[in-house]
Amino acid sequence: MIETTLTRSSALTKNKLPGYAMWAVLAASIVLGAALSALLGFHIASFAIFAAILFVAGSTIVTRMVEGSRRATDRFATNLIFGAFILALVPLISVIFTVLVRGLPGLSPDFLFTSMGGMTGTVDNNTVETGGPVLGGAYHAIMGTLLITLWATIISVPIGLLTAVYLVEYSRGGPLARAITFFVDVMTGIPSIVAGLFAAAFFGLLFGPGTRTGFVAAVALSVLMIPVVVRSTEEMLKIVPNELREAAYALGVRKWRTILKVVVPTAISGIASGVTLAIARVIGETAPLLVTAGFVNTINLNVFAGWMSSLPTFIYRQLMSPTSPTNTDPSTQRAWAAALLLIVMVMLLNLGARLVARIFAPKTGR
Amino acid sequence: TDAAGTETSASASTVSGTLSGVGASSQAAAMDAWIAGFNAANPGASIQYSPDGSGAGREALLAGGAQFAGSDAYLKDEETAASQEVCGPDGAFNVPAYISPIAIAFNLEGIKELNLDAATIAGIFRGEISTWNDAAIAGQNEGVKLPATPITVVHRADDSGTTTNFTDYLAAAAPEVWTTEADGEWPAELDGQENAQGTSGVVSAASATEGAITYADASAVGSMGKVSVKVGDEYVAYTSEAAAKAVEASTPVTGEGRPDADMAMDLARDTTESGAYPVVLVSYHIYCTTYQDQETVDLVKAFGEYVVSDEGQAAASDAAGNAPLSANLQEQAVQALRSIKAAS
Amino acid sequence: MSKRIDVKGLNVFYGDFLAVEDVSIKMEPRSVTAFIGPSGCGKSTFLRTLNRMHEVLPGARVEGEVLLDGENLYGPGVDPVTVRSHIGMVFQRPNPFPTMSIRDNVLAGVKLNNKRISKSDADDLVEKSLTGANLWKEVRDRLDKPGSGLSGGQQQRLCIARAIAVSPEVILMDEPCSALDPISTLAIEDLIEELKSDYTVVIVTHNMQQAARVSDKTAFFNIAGTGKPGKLIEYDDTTVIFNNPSVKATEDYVSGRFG
Amino acid sequence: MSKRIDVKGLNVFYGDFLAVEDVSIKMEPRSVTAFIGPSGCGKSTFLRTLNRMHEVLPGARVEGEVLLDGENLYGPGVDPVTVRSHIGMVFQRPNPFPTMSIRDNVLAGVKLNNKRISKSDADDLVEKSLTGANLWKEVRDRLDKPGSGLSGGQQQRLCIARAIAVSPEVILMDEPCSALDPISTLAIEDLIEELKSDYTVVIVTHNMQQAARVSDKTAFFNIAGTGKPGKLIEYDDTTVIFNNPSVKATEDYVSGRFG
Amino acid sequence: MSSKSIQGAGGAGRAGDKVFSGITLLAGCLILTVLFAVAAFLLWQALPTFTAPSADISGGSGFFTYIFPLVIGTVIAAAIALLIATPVGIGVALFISHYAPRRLAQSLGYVVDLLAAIPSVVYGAWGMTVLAPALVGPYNWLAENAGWIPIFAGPASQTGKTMLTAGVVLAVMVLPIITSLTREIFLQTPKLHEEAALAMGATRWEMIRMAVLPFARPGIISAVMLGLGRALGETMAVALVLSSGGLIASLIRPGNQTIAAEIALNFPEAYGLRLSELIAAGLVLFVITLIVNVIARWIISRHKEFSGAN
Ligand SMILES: Nc1ncnc2c1ncn2[C@@H]1O[C@H](COP(=O)(O)OP(=O)(O)OP(=O)(O)O)[C@@H](O)[C@H]1O
Ligand SMILES: Nc1ncnc2c1ncn2[C@@H]1O[C@H](COP(=O)(O)OP(=O)(O)OP(=O)(O)O)[C@@H](O)[C@H]1O
Ligand SMILES: [Mg+2]
Ligand SMILES: [Mg+2]
Ligand SMILES: O=P([O-])([O-])[O-]
Repeated sequence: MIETTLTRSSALTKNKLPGYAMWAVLAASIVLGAALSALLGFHIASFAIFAAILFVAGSTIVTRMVEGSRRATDRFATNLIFGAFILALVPLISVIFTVLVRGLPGLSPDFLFTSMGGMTGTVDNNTVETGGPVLGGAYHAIMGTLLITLWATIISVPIGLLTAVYLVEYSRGGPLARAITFFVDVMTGIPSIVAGLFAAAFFGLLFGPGTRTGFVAAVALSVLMIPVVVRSTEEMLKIVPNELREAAYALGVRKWRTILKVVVPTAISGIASGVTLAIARVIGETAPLLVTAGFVNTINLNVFAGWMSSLPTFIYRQLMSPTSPTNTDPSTQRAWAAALLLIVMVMLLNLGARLVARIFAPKTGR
Repeated sequence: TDAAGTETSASASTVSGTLSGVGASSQAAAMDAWIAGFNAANPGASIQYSPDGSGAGREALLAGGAQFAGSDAYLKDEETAASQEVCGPDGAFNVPAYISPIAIAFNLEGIKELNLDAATIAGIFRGEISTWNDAAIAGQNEGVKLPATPITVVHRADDSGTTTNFTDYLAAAAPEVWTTEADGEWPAELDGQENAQGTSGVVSAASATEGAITYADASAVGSMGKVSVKVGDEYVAYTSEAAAKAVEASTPVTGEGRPDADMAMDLARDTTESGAYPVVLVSYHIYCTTYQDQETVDLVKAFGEYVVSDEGQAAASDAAGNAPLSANLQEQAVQALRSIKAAS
Repeated sequence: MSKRIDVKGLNVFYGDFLAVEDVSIKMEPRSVTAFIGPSGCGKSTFLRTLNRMHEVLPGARVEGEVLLDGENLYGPGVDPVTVRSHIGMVFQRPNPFPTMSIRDNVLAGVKLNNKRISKSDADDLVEKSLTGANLWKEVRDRLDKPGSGLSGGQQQRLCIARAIAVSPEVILMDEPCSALDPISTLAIEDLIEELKSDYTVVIVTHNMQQAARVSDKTAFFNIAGTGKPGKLIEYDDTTVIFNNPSVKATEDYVSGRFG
Repeated sequence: MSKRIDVKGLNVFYGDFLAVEDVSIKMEPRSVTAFIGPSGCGKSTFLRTLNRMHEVLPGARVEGEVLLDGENLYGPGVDPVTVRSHIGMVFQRPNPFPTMSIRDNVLAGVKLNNKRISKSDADDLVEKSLTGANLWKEVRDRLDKPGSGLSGGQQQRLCIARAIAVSPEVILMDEPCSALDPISTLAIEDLIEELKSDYTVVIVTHNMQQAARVSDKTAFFNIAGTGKPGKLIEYDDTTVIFNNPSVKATEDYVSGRFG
Repeated sequence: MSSKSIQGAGGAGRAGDKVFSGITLLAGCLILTVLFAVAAFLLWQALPTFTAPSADISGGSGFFTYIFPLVIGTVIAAAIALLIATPVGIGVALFISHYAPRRLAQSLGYVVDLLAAIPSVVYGAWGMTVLAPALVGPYNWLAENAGWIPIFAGPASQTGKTMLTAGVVLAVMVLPIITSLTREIFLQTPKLHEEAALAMGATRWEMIRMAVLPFARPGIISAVMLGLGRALGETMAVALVLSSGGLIASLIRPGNQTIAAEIALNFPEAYGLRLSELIAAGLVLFVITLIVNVIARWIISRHKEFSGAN
C-alpha cells in the first residue's frame, strides 16, 4: 500500500514532455514532409498533407512514449480538432478570398446606385475595347433583394413565432404538435426550386397564369424560411426557465400576457439570431426567384406588380447569360461584386441582430 | 425595309404599356439591346424579358403567362393548335428574330483553325475519335502539327436550343455516324463525357482544359480555335454572312392549322451551297395572331417590327455578336407582324 | 386582507398518479403555517393546489375543495388567474424577471396585466412593497438596475416584494430559504414574522429549526413509499409538533431519527 | 491512502479580481474539515483550488502553494489531470452523467485509467464503491438503469460512489446536502463519518448544525464587503469554533447574530 | 369585499387567452396546410408521368428506370458531403466551444455563421472556377495510384468537375450549418457534467467524450439532418460543378447526377410530359427527405431514456 502511494504521488510531476517538444516534432514533420513531397514532385498541397499527417502521428507517438496512452489520445484528439478547424478554413478562406478578389474591383458607388437599365452588350464591348470602367449596377437587384426578403420576413416571422409558441406553450405534446414538429423538419428539406414552383403555381391559380411579382417570390421564400424560424424559436423558447412562467402565473398574470411579456422578451435575443439565420438561409436563394419574380434590368420598387430582380438572380444571369456574350468580363465582374455585396448585406444583418440581442438580452447586472 | 423602319418609329411614339416575354436564353443579350433601343424610342412603353429557356417561354405563352415567347425551336403543330386557346382562332406564329452561327471550338495550344467534315465532327463528339492526331483529323489538316492529346468533349449539361441545332446538323449531315435524333438533351448513351451548364459554362470549361472541344454560340467562344466545316467540297468558317446564307436556303415549315403569318423554317443542314455555314441557330419570337386589346396589339407590333428592322438587327449584332436577318426575311417578318389584330 | 383557508378532502393527481391523498386542513388568517416532511411526500404539490398553480402542469388535476373564506377555489366559474392574484407565491429559487429592472419586477403583477397606474402611484407601490419586503434601504438608489444583479437573498426578498405588490390575501412559500446563506435566511425569517400581521402565510421548509422558529402551526406530511400517495399525518401547534407529537412518525422525523 | 493538505499563502483570482486572499491552512489526514462562512466569501472558490478545478474557468488563476503531503500541486510540471485523480470532488447539485447507467457512472473515472478492467473486477469495484456510499442496497437490482432516474439524495450518493471508486486520497465536497431533504442529508452525514477513516475530507456547508455534527475542525471564512476578497478568519477544532471562538465575527456568525 | 371575490371578473381576460392560443394554433395549422398544399401540388403536377406509357418517359423505359440513377446520385452526393462535413463540422464546433480562446471563439463563430449565408451560386461558381481545376492533379494521381479502388477508377476527369468535387462543394456548404448548430449545443452542455468529468481526473478529450458528446447527440443528429436537407436539395451548386451523366461507381470521372440539379438543368426547356417528369423527380426528392427525417427521429427517440433530458 505504501509503495503504491509513493509511486502515485511521484506521478504528480513525472513524465511530462518539455514545452519545446511539440515544436521539435513540428519542425521535424515539416522537414520530412518537404522531403517526402519532393520525392513525388514538390507541391504545396502534398507538402501540407504530409507534414500534417507526420505531425499528428509523431506528436501522438512521442506523447505516448513519454506521457502515456491517455495523454496521447488527448493530444491526438486535440490535433484532429485543430486539424479539422484548419481544414475547414482552407475552402472557406478560398471562397471568401475569391469573392473579395473578384468582387472588390466591381464595387463602386455607381454599382450601388445605378441599375442595368439601358445596359447592352454594346456598352460592355466598348468598355472592354476602351478599357473604361464597367458601367451599370445592381441597384435594382439590391432593392429587389431587400424588398423580397423584407416581405418574406414579414410573412414568416409571425407565422413561425406563433407556431413555435403553440408548440412550446400550448400543445402539451399532443398528436397535432408532433405532426407539426415532424412536418416542419420535413419542410426544411423541401428543395428550394420546388418551393418556387409551388408559389408560382399557387399565384397562377389565384391571379391568372404567369403572375410574377416580388410578393410571389416572398411567399416562395417564406416556405423555406418558416421552418427555420419555427425550429430556432422553438429551441429558444424551450430554454426560457419554467420558473419565470410560474412566477408570472403566481402573480395572477394571464398566460398569453406571460408569453408576450415575459417568455418572448427573455428569449428575444435568441429569436433574433434565429431569424437572422433564417434570412441568411433564403437571401441567397436563386432557383425559386427565377420562377417567381421574373427578371428585369430596370428598377421596380413595387412588390405587388411587375417583375423584380434580386442579387442572386442578378449574379446568376450575369454569369450564365452575360450582357455581352463576346466580352464576358464586365458581366463576371458585376456578378462577383454582387456576390460580395450580398455577403456584406448578410454581415450587416448579423451585426444588426447582435445589436438587437445586446439591447434586449436579459440583464445580468454587475 | 426602309418603309418598315420609318413606319415603326412613326407609330412607336404613341405606344404604351408593358409587354412581358419569356424564353430562350440565347437571345438574352440581343434582347437587352432590343429593349434598350426600343425604350429609347418609346419612353412610354416597357418591355420585360425573362430568359428562362425556350420551353419555359412556349409554356408561358400557351398558358397566357407571357405576351410573347422567345424560342430556339418553332411551335410544333400540336402546340400551334393548343395556342388557339389564348391566341385567338388562328393561334400563335413564329417570327425569326435572332440568327447565330454555332461555333465548334477547341482548345489546342497554337492551333486556331481546323478543317473537319461532318462525319469527323460527329465521330469526335461520339468519342469514336479520341485523340487529336487521329488520322481522320490529320487527313483533313495537312500541314497542321496535331498533338497526341486526348480529346475531351464538353457538351451542354442543360437542355438547350444550341444542342438541338448542333445535333440536328450532325444527324442531317452525317447520318451514318450520328445515329441519334436531334434533341435538346445530349444523347444519354454518350455517357461519361464532360459537360457544363450554359454557354458560358461550356466555354469556360473548354478554355480551361487542354484538348477540349465544344460547341457554343459563336459570339461566346472568344479566342478559342474554331472548326471550319465541310460544305460541299469546301471548308467554310463561320461568319455572319455564311450563317445567313444557310438560313436563306432553308425550307418553310408547312402544317395543318399553322397561321398564314407563320415563318417557321427547317434549316437545310446538309446544304452544299457554296459559302453557307449550316451549323446555325435560328431563334424565333412567337406572337399571338390576336390580342385582347388594341393597345397591346400596337405595342406588340411596334416592338416586333423594331426587332426585325435594320436598326434592331444592327443593335443586336453589335451587342450580342449574332448575324443579322437578311433583307428578305425582314420584309416577310414585317408583313407577318402586321397581321396581328385585336379581338373584337 | 388576510383570509382563512379551509381544505376539505383534497386528492391531488399527476395524470393517473395520486400524489397527495385526502388532505383536510384549516389555516387561520394572520398566522404562519409550516409544512414539513421528507422529500417527495407532496408538500410542494399540495402547496401549489392552494392557488391553483398545480394545474399549470400538463395532466395535473385535483379532487375536493379548497375554501378561501368559504368560497371554493375550484368551484365552477372560478378563474384560476383571479385566484392567483389573491394568493401569492414565492418559490424555492429566487426568480426575478431577468429582462426587467428592480422597479419593474415589483410592478410586474400590475404592469403585466396592463393595468394603468400613474407614475406617483407606482412609485408609492414600489416603495411600500420593497419596504414590506425589508429591501427598500438596500436598493432604493438602484431601482433601475436589473433585478438579477442582486445577491441571492436580496433576489428572494425582491420576489416577496413582487408578490405583496399585488396585495394578496395569502402568501405561499415553497422552501424560500433553501438556496440562501444563513444571513439572508435570517432576514427572510424576520420578514415572515412581519408579514404574518397582514397575511395568511404558508411555508414549506426542510429546515426543522426554521419551522420551529417562524410558524404558529405545523403540518407533517409523510409517504409510505415510492409510488404511494403522500398524506397529512399530523397537524397541530408548532410547539406540540416539535415537543409532544401524538404520532410516532412525526416524533421520529422531527428528532431526526427517521428512516 | 489519506494525505495531509498544507496551504501556504494562497491568493485566488478571477481575472483581475482577487476573490480569496492569503489563506494558509493545514488539513490533517483522516479527518473532516468544514468550511463555513457567509455567501460569496470564497468557500467554493478556495475549495476548488485544492484540486485545481479552479483553473477550469477562463481567466482564473492562483498564487501561492498547496502541498499534498509536501508536494506542491501548483509546482512546475504538475499535471492538473493527475492532481484531480488524487483529489476527488462532490458538487452542490448531484451531477451523475445522464447518458450513463448507474454502473457506468460508478466506473466512469476508473475506466479512464484502466480501460481493460475485467468484468468481475468491475463488478467488485461497483459493489464496493456503492456500498461505501451507502447506496448498494437501494440500487443493486437496477444497476443498468440511468443514474438520472434516482432521487436527489441517491444521486448525490452515486456521485460520492463515483468519486471514491478511483480511490482518491482526498475528497472535497461543496455543500453536498444543500439540495437534499433531511433523510438524505442524514444518510450523507453518516457516510462522511465513515469516509473519514480512509480519506481526508473537506466539506463546505451552510448548515452550522451539520458542520458541528460531522467535522473535526472548522474554518470560518468572511468577507468585508462586495468586491473585497474573502479571508480565512479563524480555523480551529470544531468544538472551539462553535463554543469558544477567539474572533468576535466567528462568534456572531455561528450564533446567527451576524450582520 | 365583493371586489375582492375570486368569482367572476376577467371574462375579457379569458377571451384574450382563447384568442391568442387560437391564433397560435392557426399558425401551426397553416404550416401543415402549406406543406400539404406543396405535396398536393407536386402530386397533381407529377400525375401525367405516372399514367404515361413508359416508352414516353425520358430514357424510354419508364419512370423508375429514369429516376433510379438520380436517386442514387443524390444519395452519393449527400453522403460524400456529410462524410466530410460531419466530422470536420463537429471538430470545428468543438474547437470553437472548447478549445479556442474565448475572444477568438466568438469572432470565429460569427465568421462561420456568415458562411452559411453565401449564396449557392457563389459556391457553385467557386467550385467551378477554383476548386475543380485545382483537383485535376490529385484526381489524376488517384486514378494512377488508387485506380483499383472502384471509386477512384480512371481515367480521371480533365476538368475536375466530378461527383467528388460536387460532394466537396456541398460539404463546404453544409459545414457552416452543422458547425453553427452543434457549436450552440456544445456550449449548452451543463457545466455540472463537464466539471464532474474534469474533477474525476479526465483529460479534456475524455471530458468531451464523457459529458459533451453524449449530451449533444440528439442535437448533432438534428444538425446533420439539417445539413443533409441542404445537401439533398441543393440545385445551383451541383448544376454548376458536376459534369453529369449516367450512374458510375468512379467518383473522379464525369457521371452521376442529382435530382435537384437534373430539375434545374432541364426545367427551362421542359414542357408537357417532360415538365411533369421533372416535378415527379421533385416529388421523389421530397419523399426522400421525409424518409430521412423519419429515420432521424427514430434514432433520436431510441435513446430517449439516456438522453439527459431530465
Ligand atoms: N410534474 C410532475 N409530474 C409527475 N409527478 C410529479 C411531478 N412533480 C412531482 N411529482 C411527484 O409527486 C410526488 C410529490 O412531489 P413533491 O415535489 O410535491 O414533493 P415534496 O414534498 O415537495 O418534495 P421535496 O421536499 O423534494 O420538494 C413525488 O412522488 C413526485 O415524484
Ligand atoms: N466564475 C466566476 N467569475 C468571477 N467571479 C466569480 C466567479 N465565481 C465566483 N466569483 C466571485 O468570487 C467570490 C467568491 O465566490 P464563491 O462562489 O467562492 O463564494 P461561496 O463562499 O462559495 O458562496 P456560496 O455560499 O454562495 O456558495 C464572489 O465574490 C463571487 O462573486
Ligand atoms: Mg418540494
Ligand atoms: Mg459556494
Ligand atoms: O440558348 P440555349 O438554350 O442554348 O441556352
